[in-house]
Amino acid sequence: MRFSKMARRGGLVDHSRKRLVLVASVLALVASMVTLPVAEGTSGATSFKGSITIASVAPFTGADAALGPKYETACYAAAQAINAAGGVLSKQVKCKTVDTRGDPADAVPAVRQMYATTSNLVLVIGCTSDEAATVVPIFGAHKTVSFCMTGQSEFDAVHYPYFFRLVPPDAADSVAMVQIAKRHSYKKIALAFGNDAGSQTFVAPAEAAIKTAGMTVVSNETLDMTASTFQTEAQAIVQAHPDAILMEALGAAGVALLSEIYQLNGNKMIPTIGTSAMIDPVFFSGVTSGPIGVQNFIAAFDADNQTVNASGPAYPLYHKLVLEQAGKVKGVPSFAGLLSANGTVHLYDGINLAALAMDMAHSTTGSKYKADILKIAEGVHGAVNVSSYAAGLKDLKAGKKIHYIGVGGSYQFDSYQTAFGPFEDDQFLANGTTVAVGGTLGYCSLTECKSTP
Amino acid sequence: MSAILFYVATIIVYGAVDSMACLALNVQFGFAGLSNFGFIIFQAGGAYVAAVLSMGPWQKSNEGFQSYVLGWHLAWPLPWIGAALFGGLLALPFVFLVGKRLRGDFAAVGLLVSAVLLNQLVNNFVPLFNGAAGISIVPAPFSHYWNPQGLAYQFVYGGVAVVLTVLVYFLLRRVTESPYGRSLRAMRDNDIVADALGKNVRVQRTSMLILGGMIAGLSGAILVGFINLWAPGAWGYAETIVLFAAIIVGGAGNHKGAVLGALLVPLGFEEVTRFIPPLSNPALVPALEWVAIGLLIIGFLWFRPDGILPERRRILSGAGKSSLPMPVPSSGESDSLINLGNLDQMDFRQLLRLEGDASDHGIILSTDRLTRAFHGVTVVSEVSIEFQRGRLTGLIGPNGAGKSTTLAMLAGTLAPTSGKVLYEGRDITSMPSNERAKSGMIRTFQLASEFKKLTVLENLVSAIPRQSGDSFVGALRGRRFWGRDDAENIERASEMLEGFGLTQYADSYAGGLSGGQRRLVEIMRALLAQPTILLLDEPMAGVHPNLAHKIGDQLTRLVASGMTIVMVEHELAIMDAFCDPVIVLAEGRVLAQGTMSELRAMKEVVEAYLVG
Amino acid sequence: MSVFLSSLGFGLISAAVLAIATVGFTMQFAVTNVLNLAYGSVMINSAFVTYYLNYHAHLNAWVAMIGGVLTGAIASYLLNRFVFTPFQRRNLPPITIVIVALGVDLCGTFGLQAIVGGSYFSYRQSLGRERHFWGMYLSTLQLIIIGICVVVMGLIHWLLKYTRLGKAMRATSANASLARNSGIRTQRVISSTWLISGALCGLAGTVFAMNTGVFEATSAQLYIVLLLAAMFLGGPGSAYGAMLGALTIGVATELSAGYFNPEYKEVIAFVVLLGMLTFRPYGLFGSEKTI
Amino acid sequence: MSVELSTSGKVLRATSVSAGYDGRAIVHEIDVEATPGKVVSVVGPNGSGKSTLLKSLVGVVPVLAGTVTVGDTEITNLAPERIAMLGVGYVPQIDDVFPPLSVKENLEIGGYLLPRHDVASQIEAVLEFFPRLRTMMSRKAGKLSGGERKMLAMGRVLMLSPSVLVLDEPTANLAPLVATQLLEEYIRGFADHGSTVLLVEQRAKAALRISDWTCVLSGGRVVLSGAPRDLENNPLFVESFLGGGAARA
Repeated sequence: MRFSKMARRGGLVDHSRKRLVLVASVLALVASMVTLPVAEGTSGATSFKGSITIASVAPFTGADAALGPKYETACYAAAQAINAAGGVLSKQVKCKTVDTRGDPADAVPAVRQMYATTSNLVLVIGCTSDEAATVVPIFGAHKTVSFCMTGQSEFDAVHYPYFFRLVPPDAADSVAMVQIAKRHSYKKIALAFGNDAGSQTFVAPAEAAIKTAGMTVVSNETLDMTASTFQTEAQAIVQAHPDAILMEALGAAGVALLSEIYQLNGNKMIPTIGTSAMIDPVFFSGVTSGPIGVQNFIAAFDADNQTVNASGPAYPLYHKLVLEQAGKVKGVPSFAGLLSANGTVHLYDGINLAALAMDMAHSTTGSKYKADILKIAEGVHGAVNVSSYAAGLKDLKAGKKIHYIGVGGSYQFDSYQTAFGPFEDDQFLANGTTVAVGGTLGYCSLTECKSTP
Repeated sequence: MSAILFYVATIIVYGAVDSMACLALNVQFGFAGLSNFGFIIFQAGGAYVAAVLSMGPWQKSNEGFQSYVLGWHLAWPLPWIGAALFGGLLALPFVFLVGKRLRGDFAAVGLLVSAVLLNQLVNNFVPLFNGAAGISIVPAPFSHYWNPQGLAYQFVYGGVAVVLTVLVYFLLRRVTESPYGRSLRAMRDNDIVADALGKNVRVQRTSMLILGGMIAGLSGAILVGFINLWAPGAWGYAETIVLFAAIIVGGAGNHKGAVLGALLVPLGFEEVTRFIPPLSNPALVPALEWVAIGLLIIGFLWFRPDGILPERRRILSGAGKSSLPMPVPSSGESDSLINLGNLDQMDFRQLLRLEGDASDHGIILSTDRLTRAFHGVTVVSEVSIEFQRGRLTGLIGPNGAGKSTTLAMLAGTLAPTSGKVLYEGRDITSMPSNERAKSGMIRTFQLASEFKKLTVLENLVSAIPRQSGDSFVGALRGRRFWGRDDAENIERASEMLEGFGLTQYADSYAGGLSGGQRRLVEIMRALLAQPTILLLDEPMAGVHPNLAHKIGDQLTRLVASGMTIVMVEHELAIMDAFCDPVIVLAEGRVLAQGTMSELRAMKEVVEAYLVG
Repeated sequence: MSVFLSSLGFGLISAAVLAIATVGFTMQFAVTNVLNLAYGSVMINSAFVTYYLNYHAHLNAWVAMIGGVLTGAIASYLLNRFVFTPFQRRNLPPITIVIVALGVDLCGTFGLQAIVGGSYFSYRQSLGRERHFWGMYLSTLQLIIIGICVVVMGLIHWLLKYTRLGKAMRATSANASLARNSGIRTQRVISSTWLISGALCGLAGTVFAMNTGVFEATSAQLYIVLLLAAMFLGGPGSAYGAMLGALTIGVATELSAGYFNPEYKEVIAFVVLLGMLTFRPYGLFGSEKTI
Repeated sequence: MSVELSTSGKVLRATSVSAGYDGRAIVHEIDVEATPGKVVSVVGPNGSGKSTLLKSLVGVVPVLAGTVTVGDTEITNLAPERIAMLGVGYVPQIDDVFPPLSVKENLEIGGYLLPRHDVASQIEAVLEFFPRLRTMMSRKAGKLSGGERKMLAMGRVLMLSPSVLVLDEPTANLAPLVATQLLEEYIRGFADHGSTVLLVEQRAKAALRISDWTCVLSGGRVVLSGAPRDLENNPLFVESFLGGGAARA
């Protein structure tokens, strides 16, 4: 029996034909999948002369899957406003997502493929700490302007001409957290940061700032993001009796840690100060649907954030646009929760800046409009303040110079093209949105916070 | 257009890296039978070393924002060579898992766990590897002279990667298509028997672990030089499963299959799914991709376990690659009709390179109070026997007399509890079985022991000792070095096959033969190992009496040619004609010794057999 | 001392979850000789069913748990019936079955992720008041889990020692052929074993998720390593060995976390596993395969 | 001796049975009949196929041709557990007990098919037959001596009061005295109480002493059969074991 089977396999003609069919069918499958129509964006009512694409290159899956949708929302919101105003140079703005899975090695072919399949790519947003190191050089080589959401310190030190950053380096973020702790007169501080690429960079600057501020670190826990429970870490923190915990742990780990601390502390939250990345609807819904509950959580949780100019002129439109994206973007439990998320706020501003710069430069080519981003963001002499794409476009068409004041205020770039404004102390409300408390924290540098930049 | 070319260049580099990895894993898994579930560690380790060797000293470069060791700023290709060397070095600690006779799945679990363990250590141990953030701004090779983001550079890089992959392909082919590769496959099919034929299984496994590790390290170096970043997140243990899936799909034991698998699974799958627009939830497509890989593994193992391109049957006989229909094996019944061809005309002394004086009947092998106990039960008790050169000594006794145990201790496949084995007066008690085999003591096994996925001819050739191509170095020196020798060996094996009348099965897989034929293959194989002493464990078991007698006649001729044979046998009817002397064991002790007819007259022997 | 006691407390709860899981895993190995590396995926699917019944079908948590347990039992039964048994009939080497199990694990884990998404889920119910026992901190829920563990271990002991089925399971594990000659329908016994061990798997997944409070589709992917460590420590196939192994591994990991560094707490489990594989692959207690 | 053990035996009949693995016959066209109250033994040299023959009768090795019946029921190629249910008790040569289980548990497994409430009384009956086991009820079977272990193995089979006992070399690896006792006292005893006993025995002479009928197997075929007294004096008998003369198969 066994032998006759083998004998059949030995029949050369029959065999190779079978193999050929197998190879061919696999290849056909591959080919059919490649030619699947790629769905993109939405079509507006206005008639456009072609379209341009903005890509969100970010993790949509994996541990940091919550990040991608924040940026995608910003893109859809900005594109909606831009298209309503007639588009950029009469071209319709479309949004595209590129999932890097949070893996720097996976990100390279993903980005290469994005270039190969996107003929009119004008701007990239996203590029978090997970993948920035591998993709930013590629954006540079393609002369694609990118607004990246990475606080990685390597970008404080290496110059990439097409790289823009509207978020602070992690170090400044840390200093702002310490500033919040100082305001509350906390003395004993516990640190709890994930062991992932994005979170560990907070630790050293936070320790330095805590020392400068005359506080002490009573516990410093690094959280293995693949672990399922953090009881020992939680216990170490509780036993150190800190006045406050400084933390960043995205995904399930942060929720698990806070729940366990809560429980080990006799069902009481220890005041916790998160980074700006913790202002995230996924985190909020995760932690509040656990044992801590909404009220206990919001009473004891602060996060530093860059000032969102909620009373400013850009905010109402932004507010309306973000909420209107509900249903279009998947993976966001609450769009209201995104209103103050810096990934959404600043990328919305970044897209507006870039779009206005394209109008100003009459070009969608990165090398041509790149310089105008700085002019519009920082404002030149005699420029009029605008706070929406429509207004800016109108003024540009009228031949005026413009200065964009966005949801995040006015942006001043440093020599590495990083711009960040003053910080504030945000607290969650029961509905998952945040509100700033106690006025501005000032402009935080890598060492301290001051009232002026 | 250039964007597409950039994409193509990327695909080429990734394809080369994946192919290289699959080729290396396939040599371990498909050829040597090593289930290296920790394969990814080697790739990651090589990549790290390549990264840090090419980077400048710590502190000065990169403003010290990342920590690492060995910033030696070496020029290409030194970091890549370092990566390969490190990949090989990393294999050494794992030898303990694959060297022992640990259950295959247990060893695999050990390697899998090692991969998880190392990943966790690396993720958390910042000083050495910069933790989960990994190392970025790794210099691309030649970045000082050439813009690494230029299209030309990218294609040259891809070209270098492909060239190296091709080199690896030919290197591995050179290894596997040599006599050494035959030994590897023999070990894969049955390591205990390979060991008994004189193959040093531990060394072979270690070599393949190291070779695979080096190639894995190199492939990691190519990747890290291309993406200029090393992060532990890219080397999760699941990546190893993807590589296994690739090999199972492509075809284990086939280099082309490994490359095809690499192009279809890790590369093809990921690239194709990228084109699928995100559906309802963003995790859906990547999740389904994993599900598909799982289904591929299960589906192929069920429906097409040999993969798309199955392992090639190696035709060694002169028949060439003509589509000679494979002969249908005879059933057990027709074993009686097997004709031992023209064996009687064969000159064993010449064919088997027998040396020494055939009339010398001195003591060649002896035991001194040999004892073996299993779990406290003594099976062989203080057995002291002597075997004469140039004699066929029979070892008989009722069930449970300890015959096979004694034979196994003579061959070294089983260690005695106490006592000594002396070979030409030398104490060889602690000599491992493969070395005993090399010094001329060859045993056969009671149970079927053919290398199933080697052809009959390969089974025979694999046993021939001192083949110039049957070492790693010999294999590397190429066919020019070992070809003539191998052709001679094949010739000899074919002659033997002809003698036994089995030429028509030369290119059949040994696993498909009938019981009697397999017995013959085993005896032929043992003979080709050029034994000074041949230890036969029930060679006639399950063999038709007619055939048994034909075999017995040849054994007598062998002995007459100067070979020493020890034969455990229960079929006493045939002992008269062939064995002299016969030693009777009973209940673990020597009962009597003499010719069969003498023994039959002994009351105690009859009693032992017909105990009452 | 306080570190010791608090770590011991955490160790006990880890051990409780681990024991339930390992006993099920080892029973599968005992009767079918399969290292079912897909175990973690069945655990997490069961946990999700419990969660779903509790949160979306609004069933009482304990009723929902029964749903999780049933899921584990049925999924494991089907897995054995339609995957492992057919493959085993082909007389494949054990490594092939392990590779198949890894394939199944991918399907199970990521199949769940495809359905529920990549996000995580938290249990809303309060873990209850924190209680303090001689320096150990355990919540009401954790006490309940430890209680469940003790009861389950007692039931397993009762099953194996005092019931017909349990003895048949042990007999089948020790010598399946002789068991058949004694009139035992071993296929039924094997099926029952997969149902029971699957139920344990489902229970383990549920209490694992409840204890963590937060879980996602991939949460249990690496848990299998702890399971393997506990199993090999006690001797593969031995239920009592699994209990002891789970207790040792659970307490040892948490103690090493308390005294050394929590990031590396599982390292001790890995090292134990590698050590066992190298020196005593059949466990600390001899070589006889036994439930 | 307890009543429960001495059941009325049934006839076990193998007609022209060929059996073996992978479709290859190891034993050829064997005819054996064992009848109640008699001991029928199968003897022969090592490797003659004795064990394979027994295994094929109890469903462990496939029967390739021929039929096997117990009483009026054909049991050819039935599953081993079905054959056990039909009253055939089989004691293999090795692996004859469940080592990790206690003696008591081994006996309970032996009585797996009994109604629950009969198990205890049946164990009592078996213990009356093998009183030595009584003192070691909680000991693990793996820790017993060879003779004790064999008694347990047979006790386990007796739990079901089998109408046919199939014993594969019960005396292998036993001390001679124990072996003799086992054969003459117990195995002969089973038959004397009405059971059908089919015995494969290495100790040919001892087997002849207790048998009513004996077959000699060599090379997978029956080469001699008859009443023990006739066989003992037949020169072919010794030859079939030790070869020589005309006894070639």
